Amino acid sequence: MEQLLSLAAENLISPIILCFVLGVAAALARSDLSIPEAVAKGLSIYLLFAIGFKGGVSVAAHGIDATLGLALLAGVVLSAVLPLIAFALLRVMTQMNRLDAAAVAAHYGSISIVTFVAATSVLESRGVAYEGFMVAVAAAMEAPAILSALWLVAKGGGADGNKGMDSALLREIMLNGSIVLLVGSFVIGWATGEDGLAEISSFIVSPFKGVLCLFLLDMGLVAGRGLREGSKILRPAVLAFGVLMPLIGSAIGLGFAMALGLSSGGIALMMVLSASASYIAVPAAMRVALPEANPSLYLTLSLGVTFPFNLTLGIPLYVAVSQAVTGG
Amino acid sequence: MEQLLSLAAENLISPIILCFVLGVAAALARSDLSIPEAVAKGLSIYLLFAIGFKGGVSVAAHGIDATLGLALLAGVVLSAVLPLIAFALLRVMTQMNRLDAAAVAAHYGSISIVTFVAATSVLESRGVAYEGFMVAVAAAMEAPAILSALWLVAKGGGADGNKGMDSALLREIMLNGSIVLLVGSFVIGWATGEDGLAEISSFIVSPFKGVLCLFLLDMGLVAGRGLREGSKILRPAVLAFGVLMPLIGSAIGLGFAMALGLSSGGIALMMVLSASASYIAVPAAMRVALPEANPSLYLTLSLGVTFPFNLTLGIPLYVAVSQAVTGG
Amino acid sequence: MEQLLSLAAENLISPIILCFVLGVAAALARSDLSIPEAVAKGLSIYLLFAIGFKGGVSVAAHGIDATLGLALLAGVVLSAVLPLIAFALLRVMTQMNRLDAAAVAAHYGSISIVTFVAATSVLESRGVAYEGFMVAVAAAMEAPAILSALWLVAKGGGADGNKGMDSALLREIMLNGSIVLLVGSFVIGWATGEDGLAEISSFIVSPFKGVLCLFLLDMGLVAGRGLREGSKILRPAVLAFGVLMPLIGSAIGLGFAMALGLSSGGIALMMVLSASASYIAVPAAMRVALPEANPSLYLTLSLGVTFPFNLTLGIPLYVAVSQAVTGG
Amino acid sequence: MQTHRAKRVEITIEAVMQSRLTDALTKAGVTGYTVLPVLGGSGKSGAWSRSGQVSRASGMVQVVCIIKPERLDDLLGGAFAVVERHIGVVSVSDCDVLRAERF
Amino acid sequence: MQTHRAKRVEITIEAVMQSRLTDALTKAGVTGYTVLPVLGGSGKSGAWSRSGQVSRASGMVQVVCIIKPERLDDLLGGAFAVVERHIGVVSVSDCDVLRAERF
Amino acid sequence: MQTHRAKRVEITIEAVMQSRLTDALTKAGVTGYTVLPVLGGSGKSGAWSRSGQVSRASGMVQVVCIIKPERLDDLLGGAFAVVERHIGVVSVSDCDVLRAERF
Ligand SMILES: Nc1ncnc2c1ncn2[C@@H]1O[C@H](COP(=O)(O)O)[C@@H](O)[C@H]1O
Ligand SMILES: Nc1ncnc2c1ncn2[C@@H]1O[C@H](COP(=O)(O)O)[C@@H](O)[C@H]1O
Ligand SMILES: Nc1ncnc2c1ncn2[C@@H]1O[C@H](COP(=O)(O)O)[C@@H](O)[C@H]1O
Ligand code: NA
Ligand code: NA
Ligand code: NA
Repeated sequence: MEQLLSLAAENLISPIILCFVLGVAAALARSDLSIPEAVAKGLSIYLLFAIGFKGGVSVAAHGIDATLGLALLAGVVLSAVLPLIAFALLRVMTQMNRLDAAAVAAHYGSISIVTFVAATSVLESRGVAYEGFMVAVAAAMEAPAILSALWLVAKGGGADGNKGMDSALLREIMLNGSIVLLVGSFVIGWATGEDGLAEISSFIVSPFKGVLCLFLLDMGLVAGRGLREGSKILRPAVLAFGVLMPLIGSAIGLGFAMALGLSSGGIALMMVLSASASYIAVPAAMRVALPEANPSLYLTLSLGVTFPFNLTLGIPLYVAVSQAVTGG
Repeated sequence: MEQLLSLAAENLISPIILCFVLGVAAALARSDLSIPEAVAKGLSIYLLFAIGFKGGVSVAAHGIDATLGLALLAGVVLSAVLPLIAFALLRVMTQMNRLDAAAVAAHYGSISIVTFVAATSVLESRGVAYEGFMVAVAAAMEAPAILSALWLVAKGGGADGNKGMDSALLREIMLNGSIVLLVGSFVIGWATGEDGLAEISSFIVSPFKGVLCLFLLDMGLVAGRGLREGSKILRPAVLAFGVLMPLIGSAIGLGFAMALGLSSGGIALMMVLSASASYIAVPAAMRVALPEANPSLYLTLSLGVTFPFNLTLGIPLYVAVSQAVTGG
Repeated sequence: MEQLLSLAAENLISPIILCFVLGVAAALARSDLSIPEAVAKGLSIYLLFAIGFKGGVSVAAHGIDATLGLALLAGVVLSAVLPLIAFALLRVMTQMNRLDAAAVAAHYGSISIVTFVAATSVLESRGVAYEGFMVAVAAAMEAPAILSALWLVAKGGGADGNKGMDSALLREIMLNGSIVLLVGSFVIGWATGEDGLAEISSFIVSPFKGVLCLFLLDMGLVAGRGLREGSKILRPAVLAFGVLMPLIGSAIGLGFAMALGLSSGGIALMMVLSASASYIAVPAAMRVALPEANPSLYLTLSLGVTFPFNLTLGIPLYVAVSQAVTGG
Repeated sequence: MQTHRAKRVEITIEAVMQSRLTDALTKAGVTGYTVLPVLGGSGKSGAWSRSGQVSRASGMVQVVCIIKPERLDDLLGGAFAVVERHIGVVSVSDCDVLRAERF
Repeated sequence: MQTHRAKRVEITIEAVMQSRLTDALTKAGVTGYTVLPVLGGSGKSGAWSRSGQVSRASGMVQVVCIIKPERLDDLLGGAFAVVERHIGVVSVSDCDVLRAERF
Repeated sequence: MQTHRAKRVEITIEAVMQSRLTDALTKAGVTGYTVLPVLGGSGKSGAWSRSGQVSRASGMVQVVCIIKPERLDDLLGGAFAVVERHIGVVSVSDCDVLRAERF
């Protein structure tokens, strides 16, 4: 426990977290500090490219075994199942209607790649190794949750004419930019291996953490603006869900990861993926498929509550647990 | 004198200055070379973040003493007083009306952070140390000048209905993006110290000068475009003000800095801050508070005359003087 | 031959090429992956600045001799003459009308700076030296081709009222942003030399290849989108031209380069410049001067056919030939 | 100059729906449209701004379409089917165009 | 399709005044507006362009607001109080909208 | 509020022609215009989008110009000379403006 607290404290005064806090504070204080949309997208492209590439190189270095396939499968199952749990929880804990509950649930089955990136950087600074293929697991977990959520809505029936999934949407989800970039750069890293990394490591490795700082500053600004607009929506029960669900998700992720026999770092990352909530791909899919669901509900919960929780308390907790269970 | 000239010459053929010259030349020749607005903003966010962070780390390393508080106070006083001098000078030297003179004066009380950054990079390449908290002084000097200028206008009375300062404007000025980012990253650097710097130094330290080059290219382009449009406004007396005022400002800054007992580098930076004129925060505030004042007047003077003067001749002069007075 | 194949294979699995392939694939699959316009422009500004600067520094280091002047002249002649050959070839091989043929021809006389950059990075990773002034030759080859093409159109006469060249257009072409930035940073690199490079090398040297990767990802996306829209235009004869012309161009470039007595690396780059087709400056000039020419024809050919050909097969071929002829 | 009566239809719609809308317009016989970026806005569903956003979820575009008056009903029918369940605004005004053969 | 008469108000105003304008519109009872970015322009106070600019001082936005005709005077009153001392252009045109209940 | 009749001219034109168009407008006596960015579009010459583009070749802008009705013909004449051989759309609509002395 003491170790956990010191880890949390150490985590809290890292530049990464403080940049997020700065962004939230600036937005809440209504400062006009803002990062242009194009720059924010550029930073996110950089992060996806770098994390995918490094994951691929690591797989090239350590070889591939049966665990990779099983871990991908586990990711797909987690992503598909977690929304069902989230949905049930929302319906029990809050008075949310089916549609909003399904939309929120989709976010919690899917993943937040920045949370994943922040977790890898904590692991690296603590010298904990992890499976390079976890970035592929992250990609595999992006989409299935959306299908689960749409199934929940369809099952609920409804003369309200939700058309839900069509083939155009399915293609959009599967080929969404962040999945393609993550998987693509993973494959490139895998194909070019350590030689490829050596060529571009002073671009994708050395400045990585600094770029992450600026990106978190931006996310803080966006989250803060969302909280300012959407805080009225966050009734206590909804807020509680935003903290409880990542804990439940991470516990389930822990079970899967231990069953797979992942390393201590891999377990921590599987917990992080299960605990994190999407804020890029899923919101866009929800606007198309479930336009009547309230976007400020799921955006505020995911980006304004669960993301900061994971970033500050969740990650050190998941790392501590993963080390405890592996006797690390 | 000889040393000063050689310092100036050396300064002039640095990539930083030549990039600015390239930008001005391209704009005057009506080349379509341009840097997208989002990229220019991205570069400025990077520079503010890096310079703030490094300042904070330096304070964390060297500890904090009474000088910090006094230097901040000196900065506020300088920022508030310099506009009064600038205003008087403008009214005497040029036929500028009260409104325009007050608007111009506000710019000269406030500071140009890029001039500051360029000066720190000259100091660093000459191995001259300076107080890390000078970046906080820079932040403290951004806003007071605006209040002085609005007071000058209000005092001048006028049935022309200048509403001047209101609470929304005051919040905008104090929480303007560049102040928040500078102070925020300063605090983050202070809190995380050398450890924090080690994590992100290959992002904020190594590429710093190169980024500064591109930013100065952009400033050259904007300044050149401004000169093309606004050069008719620059009557000789106005032009003379743009060169004389930084000399006066730096002399007053020198006095304050010596009274505070700053190091040679700190003296140079206080002179630079006093000599430099704002071109980001103050112009925006003037458009809100004094919309009838002529923007091409203050933008052309600040960015087209005083900034290049400081960049090329001013900085080496201030550094030489600061070394002479400290016997360095 | 074997060596050539292995060079090509090695070339093909580099991160640079694979990023281009990823972009093309993503666009063909209609993924929504995209790089914001401002970011793409920012990347291209970085690449032009870095390659120009490094070229200038290399000239400063190795001194300047008569070859520089002759090489520039050779570049201008090549750029002016290649369109005539391309035009004749297009009229013979395809049924393209005069206007379209002239517009396409202009692209093949001019150059693609990214192809040049990719070639220098292949040379560097193989440890082959080249003349730093080749970047100035690249700049010199951008514009003359446009004049040749407009002359071809004017000569063809035509009551269709092509106004062709006017003085505004001439200024736009000569002072186009990429020429100004390339030449400007070349001069800055020359003036500041190794000292200047030392100051900013961790910005323009170390991360260079990684930035090139992202830029090629973007070019792949744009090329893929163009192929999707424009593939119907690519009749077999047109497609064949897109592969044949770079081979012819490179052979002529080889002749000029050997006559000049360039080094093995310099020969390879002269071949690359002659083989490559413009996709930034010339298309814009054609929209102004020959608006009736079909843009998807020349854009698809240049970016969708010739660029990938040079990137994957052309560059290793030209490098192999240049080494063979110099006995390297 | 000779001008011709036409209709200018301006549709402000969520960015995620852009391709669905333009596909529907094309099916409704529209021969051209122009897409403008939107910085931010406000409506029943609250205020929003694109600054710093990475996701396309909160963001809109404005599709402007100039058509012959007789095609208006087809266009509005096609557009309405897409915007019906979504937030957004459709407005129509009269205009005159040069080069009417283009529409 | 059933459409309804409305007014389209287009206000081109300095970026620094955007929030003051939209606050005034909201106070004047406007239920929605859309903000478009502006690249550059020219007028009595000269030509300007956003390219390469960092400061918000020289830059404008276009606020488009569609309202019921009867609300026009309130809107113009509110807008005028903000733009009065500033550069910028206010124009009003007639339009027809789908889904009138939204305005 | 007191408003005055005016014409709103909207010209969608290739980005490479922007300065030629605005020069022509200025020569035709226009005292002001506003340039809006365009994200993409579609027409006879196919669909295009600015995303990821570096070259100015494929990209358009929208120039909006509000003028006194009596100046319309001069403006259209000047604009037409520029757009004639180029792709693009010119539309004119009626509007009312505040502060007519500005136009
Ligand atoms: N009256 C209006 N005038 C102009 N734009 C509007 C109006 N109402 C809504 N919008 C735009 O449409 C978006 C969605 O509106 P709403 O469906 O009311 O939430 C807003 O964010 C605005 O960008
Ligand atoms: N007649 C006009 N038509 C369209 N936009 C205009 C017009 N006049 C001014 N503007 C816009 O308003 C800004 C300020 O105009 P002004 O107040 O005349 O300097 C210009 O830079 C243009 O963006
Ligand atoms: N009917 C239209 N309505 C609105 N914009 C159009 C229309 N037709 C063409 N455009 C715009 O003008 C560009 C060129 O059109 P075109 O000359 O038909 O290829 C298109 O890409 C659109 O941006
Ligand atoms: Na999850
Ligand atoms: Na000052
Ligand atoms: Na060529």
